[in-house]
Amino acid sequence: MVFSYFPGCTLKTKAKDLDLYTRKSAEALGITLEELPDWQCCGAVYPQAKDEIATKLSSIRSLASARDLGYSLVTVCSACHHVIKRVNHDMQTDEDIVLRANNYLQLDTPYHGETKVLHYLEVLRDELGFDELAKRVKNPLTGRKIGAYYGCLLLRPSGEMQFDNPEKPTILEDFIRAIGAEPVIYANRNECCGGYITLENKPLAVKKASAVTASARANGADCLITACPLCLYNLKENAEGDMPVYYFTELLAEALGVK
Amino acid sequence: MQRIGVFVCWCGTNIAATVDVKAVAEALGKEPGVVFATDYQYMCSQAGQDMIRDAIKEHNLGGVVICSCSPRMHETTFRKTAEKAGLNPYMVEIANIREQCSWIHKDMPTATEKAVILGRAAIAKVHLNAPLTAGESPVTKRALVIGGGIAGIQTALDIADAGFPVDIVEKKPTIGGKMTQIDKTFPTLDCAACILTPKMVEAAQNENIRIFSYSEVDSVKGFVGNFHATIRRKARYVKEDVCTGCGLCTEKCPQKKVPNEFNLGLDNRRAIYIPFAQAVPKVATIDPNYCTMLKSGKCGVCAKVCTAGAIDYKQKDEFIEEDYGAIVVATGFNPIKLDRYDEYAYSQSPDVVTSLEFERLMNAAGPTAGTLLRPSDGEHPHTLVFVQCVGSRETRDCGKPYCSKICCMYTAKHAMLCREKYPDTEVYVFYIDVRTPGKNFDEFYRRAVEEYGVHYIKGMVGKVVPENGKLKVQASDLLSNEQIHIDADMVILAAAIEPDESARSIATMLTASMDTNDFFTEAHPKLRPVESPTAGIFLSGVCQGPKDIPETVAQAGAAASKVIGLLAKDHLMCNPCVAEANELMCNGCSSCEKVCPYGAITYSDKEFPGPNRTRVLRRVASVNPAVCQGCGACTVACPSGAMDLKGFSTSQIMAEVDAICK
Amino acid sequence: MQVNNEFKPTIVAFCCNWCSYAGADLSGTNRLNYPANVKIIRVPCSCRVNPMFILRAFQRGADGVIICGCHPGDCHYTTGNYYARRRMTLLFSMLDYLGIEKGRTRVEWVSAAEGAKFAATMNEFVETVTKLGENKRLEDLRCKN
Amino acid sequence: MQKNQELELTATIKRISGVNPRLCMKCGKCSATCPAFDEMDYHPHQFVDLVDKGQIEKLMNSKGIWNCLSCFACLERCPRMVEPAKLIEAVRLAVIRQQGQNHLKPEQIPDLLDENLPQQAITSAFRKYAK
Repeated sequence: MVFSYFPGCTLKTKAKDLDLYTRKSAEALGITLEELPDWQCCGAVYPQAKDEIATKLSSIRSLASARDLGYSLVTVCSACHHVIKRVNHDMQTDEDIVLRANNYLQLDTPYHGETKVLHYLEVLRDELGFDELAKRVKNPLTGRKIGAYYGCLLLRPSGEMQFDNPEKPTILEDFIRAIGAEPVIYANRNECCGGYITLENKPLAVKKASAVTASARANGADCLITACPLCLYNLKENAEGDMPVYYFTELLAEALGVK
Repeated sequence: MQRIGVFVCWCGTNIAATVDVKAVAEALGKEPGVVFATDYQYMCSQAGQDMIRDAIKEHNLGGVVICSCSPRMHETTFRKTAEKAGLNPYMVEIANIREQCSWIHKDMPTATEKAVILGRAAIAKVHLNAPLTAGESPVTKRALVIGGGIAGIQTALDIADAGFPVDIVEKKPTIGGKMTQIDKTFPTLDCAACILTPKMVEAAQNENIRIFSYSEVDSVKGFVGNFHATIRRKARYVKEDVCTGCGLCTEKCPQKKVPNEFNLGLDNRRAIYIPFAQAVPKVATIDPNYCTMLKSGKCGVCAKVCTAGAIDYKQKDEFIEEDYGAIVVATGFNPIKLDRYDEYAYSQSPDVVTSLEFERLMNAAGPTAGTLLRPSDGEHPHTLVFVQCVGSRETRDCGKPYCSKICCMYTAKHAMLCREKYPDTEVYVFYIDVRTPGKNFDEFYRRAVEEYGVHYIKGMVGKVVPENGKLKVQASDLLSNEQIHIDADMVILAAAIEPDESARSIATMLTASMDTNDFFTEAHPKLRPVESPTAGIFLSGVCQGPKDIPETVAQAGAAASKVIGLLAKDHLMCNPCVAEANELMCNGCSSCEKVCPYGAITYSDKEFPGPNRTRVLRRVASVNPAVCQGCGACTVACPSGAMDLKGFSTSQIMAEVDAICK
Repeated sequence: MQVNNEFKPTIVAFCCNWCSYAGADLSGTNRLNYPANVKIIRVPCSCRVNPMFILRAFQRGADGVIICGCHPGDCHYTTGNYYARRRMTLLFSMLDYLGIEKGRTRVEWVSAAEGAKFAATMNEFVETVTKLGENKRLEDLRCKN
Repeated sequence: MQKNQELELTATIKRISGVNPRLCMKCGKCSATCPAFDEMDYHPHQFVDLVDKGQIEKLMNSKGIWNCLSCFACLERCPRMVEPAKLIEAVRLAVIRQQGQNHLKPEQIPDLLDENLPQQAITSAFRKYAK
């Protein structure tokens, strides 16, 4: 199994763990992740306005370069995945954006959304299979009660993300089961952690992150897992109380015995 | 060449004022084949009709053209006139020189010229007319009702009362449908079981009604008056005629952990069960998915305790073949699945329930014996939040674009009953609009607000978070423009209703049409609301669109009266203007079959003379004249020109085109 | 090019029995004028109109052909007008290719209640065809008497 | 603001957001689900309503546009697929695309930083608050 890999900026700095354990676990599972040459920042947020082209170009460059290499493009950061997946969707469906973006980029072959964009979780679920993953686990995390924190960006808008049922997702819970732990289902797992608002309105970020951890705690979670560095930051730094939060890849590496 | 007579009507001055009727008669008299042409003041009058009749006899006419008003007005009149004179009624053609000529033109030469051309076209057509005889088909005097809910029961009772035998086919072990699960009915608050169960018994005891419970319609063939159905009686592993319904087996069965669908999974039943005390037929049924005996061959407790000896583990599905003259669809509805609405925490908390589940929790025969208790801990709830329009009026894929129609009223009912029985409760209803068109409906809703103190809040619930034994409800109050937070004990979701999942396959089987929401389409939305466009298929209840119990019963009665009208006839007259396949030209391609909206075309292998005195077997189309409605779609779809429509044949229309363009 | 004011085009109108023919009757009942060169042929449904009829009309010297049926969704036979619409879309683009301008062919939905629409449609259609002038394409001169 | 300016602005908002506010059936689920509701003076359902009425200036002066978290809950849960989040973003763009109207300036950043803040947050904020 060979994929192109888009780590994203944060994974090279503040979220090195997310990147490191992704690579380690992939290696242990026989998944080859080839880092895309010359990738650029995805832009961190998807530009929703129909006349925003320039802010989508860096994602399109990465998508086109994955297409040229002939592999599906794997991301692991929720924000990168959200932006790249939605830009790709635009390149499949919005003729105006396709035309203007291609005119601007002047690629050798114009890009029309050919690349398949996968989140690392989707690779584990759909390409490897959670049953197979469970077989490869060396140190099952038996007895740990883990709350899955999805956040917003992986799930919504569900029509474009096509990731999981946006109100009743199961992929992270299935993942938690595969690594031998017990998933804790709580209602705020798909509610906002505060996101970038931590810079604009700290009290709001505190309120949102606290609501998530409170809901998880009330349902008996010992810790949370997430795929997003900003979620991790908000839940760790902004939420009241002291709920441990990990990248899902860290626990994966632990279960596979490669941490 | 036909001997044709032309009759030009003045219609008083209606035609004669702008059309020179004498000139028209004279001009048309010169057309080839015309042996007689005349004009008269009122052709439709007795004198005018006598004139036509006499002319037919006197001139031995083979075809008649009447230049007069629209055929929609008097075609039938003149056909009858011709028939009385011994001419086939379909040898009459009308040239519409009033509505489509004299009334729209002011200039006499222009109008006269056009009248002549219209007359010529009619003459050209009548030359190619062939005598047609309307066929007759016998009517089997028995009706089939698919679905045994209140709609099906009412329809069956009404048909049976008129003296015709009726079969009800119900897929569940008992008839009664959704209404059996309902506690009270709006706006009168009478008990649903008290008004429904007597009807169920009445149906069971009626000599004209046969009930096939735990059965499904496997196939339907035929056409109006002559349907042939195969009914599959699923094996219930209990002899229906032997079981006394004592219920001992359902108490002794060791398999206790089967979700009880009658209580929507809120409690458990045994593997052998009678859905509820008033079930009709009151016969036990073994659930093969849970019965240890059927699964592993070890157990047999029910057979041991059954003193009547009704248990039969070897029972197989049985098939019954029967003929019917009419079929009534009464397949009903289900609440939608709430998988995509988990923002309301339906799958996360047992205290979030659908309205139908809430009915069971309020029902004296329900899992809590009528005491409202929180499913999670059996405690008395104090704060209840009702959410309306869950999935209704929604354009997302997971929802339904229509209004489910019954939710506003049953929610008002639930809220009112809660406040009445438990005055210590706070009851909130979140609504987008409160829709209460119906007799005494709005008064009912207002009573909930004014007398019972139910809090109606215009807005929607956005999120329900189960936390520390409470349901934290986050919602909008649009009138005060606030986001409000309620710590509730129970949340009740008014889930949209959708047609039963069996509806689509039944529609396909019956060639009845459906809309995009899988509701059956009526023959005319205003004027034929209980008939399907397919002749002989009638609609009763929610299968046609959301409706409440009174409306369902009214429609059920209307459908029954249509069925009775049909079954009262010994024979059905068919429209003779139907399609016909020329078997020598047909290449068996199925193009016509695919476009036929009525399923009137079938294929069969027939022997034809081949070269050198051989016989060859070819697949050819044939049209069932009793089913064909004569639209002509097949005639155009046919690539070899084998399909033609009587009365509007290709050559006839071509002749009209030629006459007009000349 | 000189426009011949005297030119009166020959127009064949196919009307379905249930909606458009009744609509045409209604425009008569309401005395709504439309040109006399429109001649109506009654068919049970717009889906009965075979493309051959239209070719035949042009061959025999018609200058325009219009097909009227029930509104989409209102067909007496449920789906007939959809078939008509699809068939005519194909036929008309082929006719256009053969030089019979799009203005000479038309499909229109006229209900039994739309007498005024029927008259207005016919007026407009006759005007369009009159502007296009006599149709020469496809006309079979051997058919001329 | 002039009437025709107002009309033009409304048309721009509808065009760049791709949202048709007429689809709204005024159920208020967007505002019910909004996690930043208390921080907004105009709430998501009012964004839809005011864009429909062409009163964009009110929205441009509202603090709600800076507090939208872009969590897409309103957009996901709207029963009529109206997508209020896209309207809010379009109004915000209408503000920051004016000269000198950036809501976030680079010189503010050092004070906002802490050791663990991922730069993803800064990039996001710049994309949302500045041109």
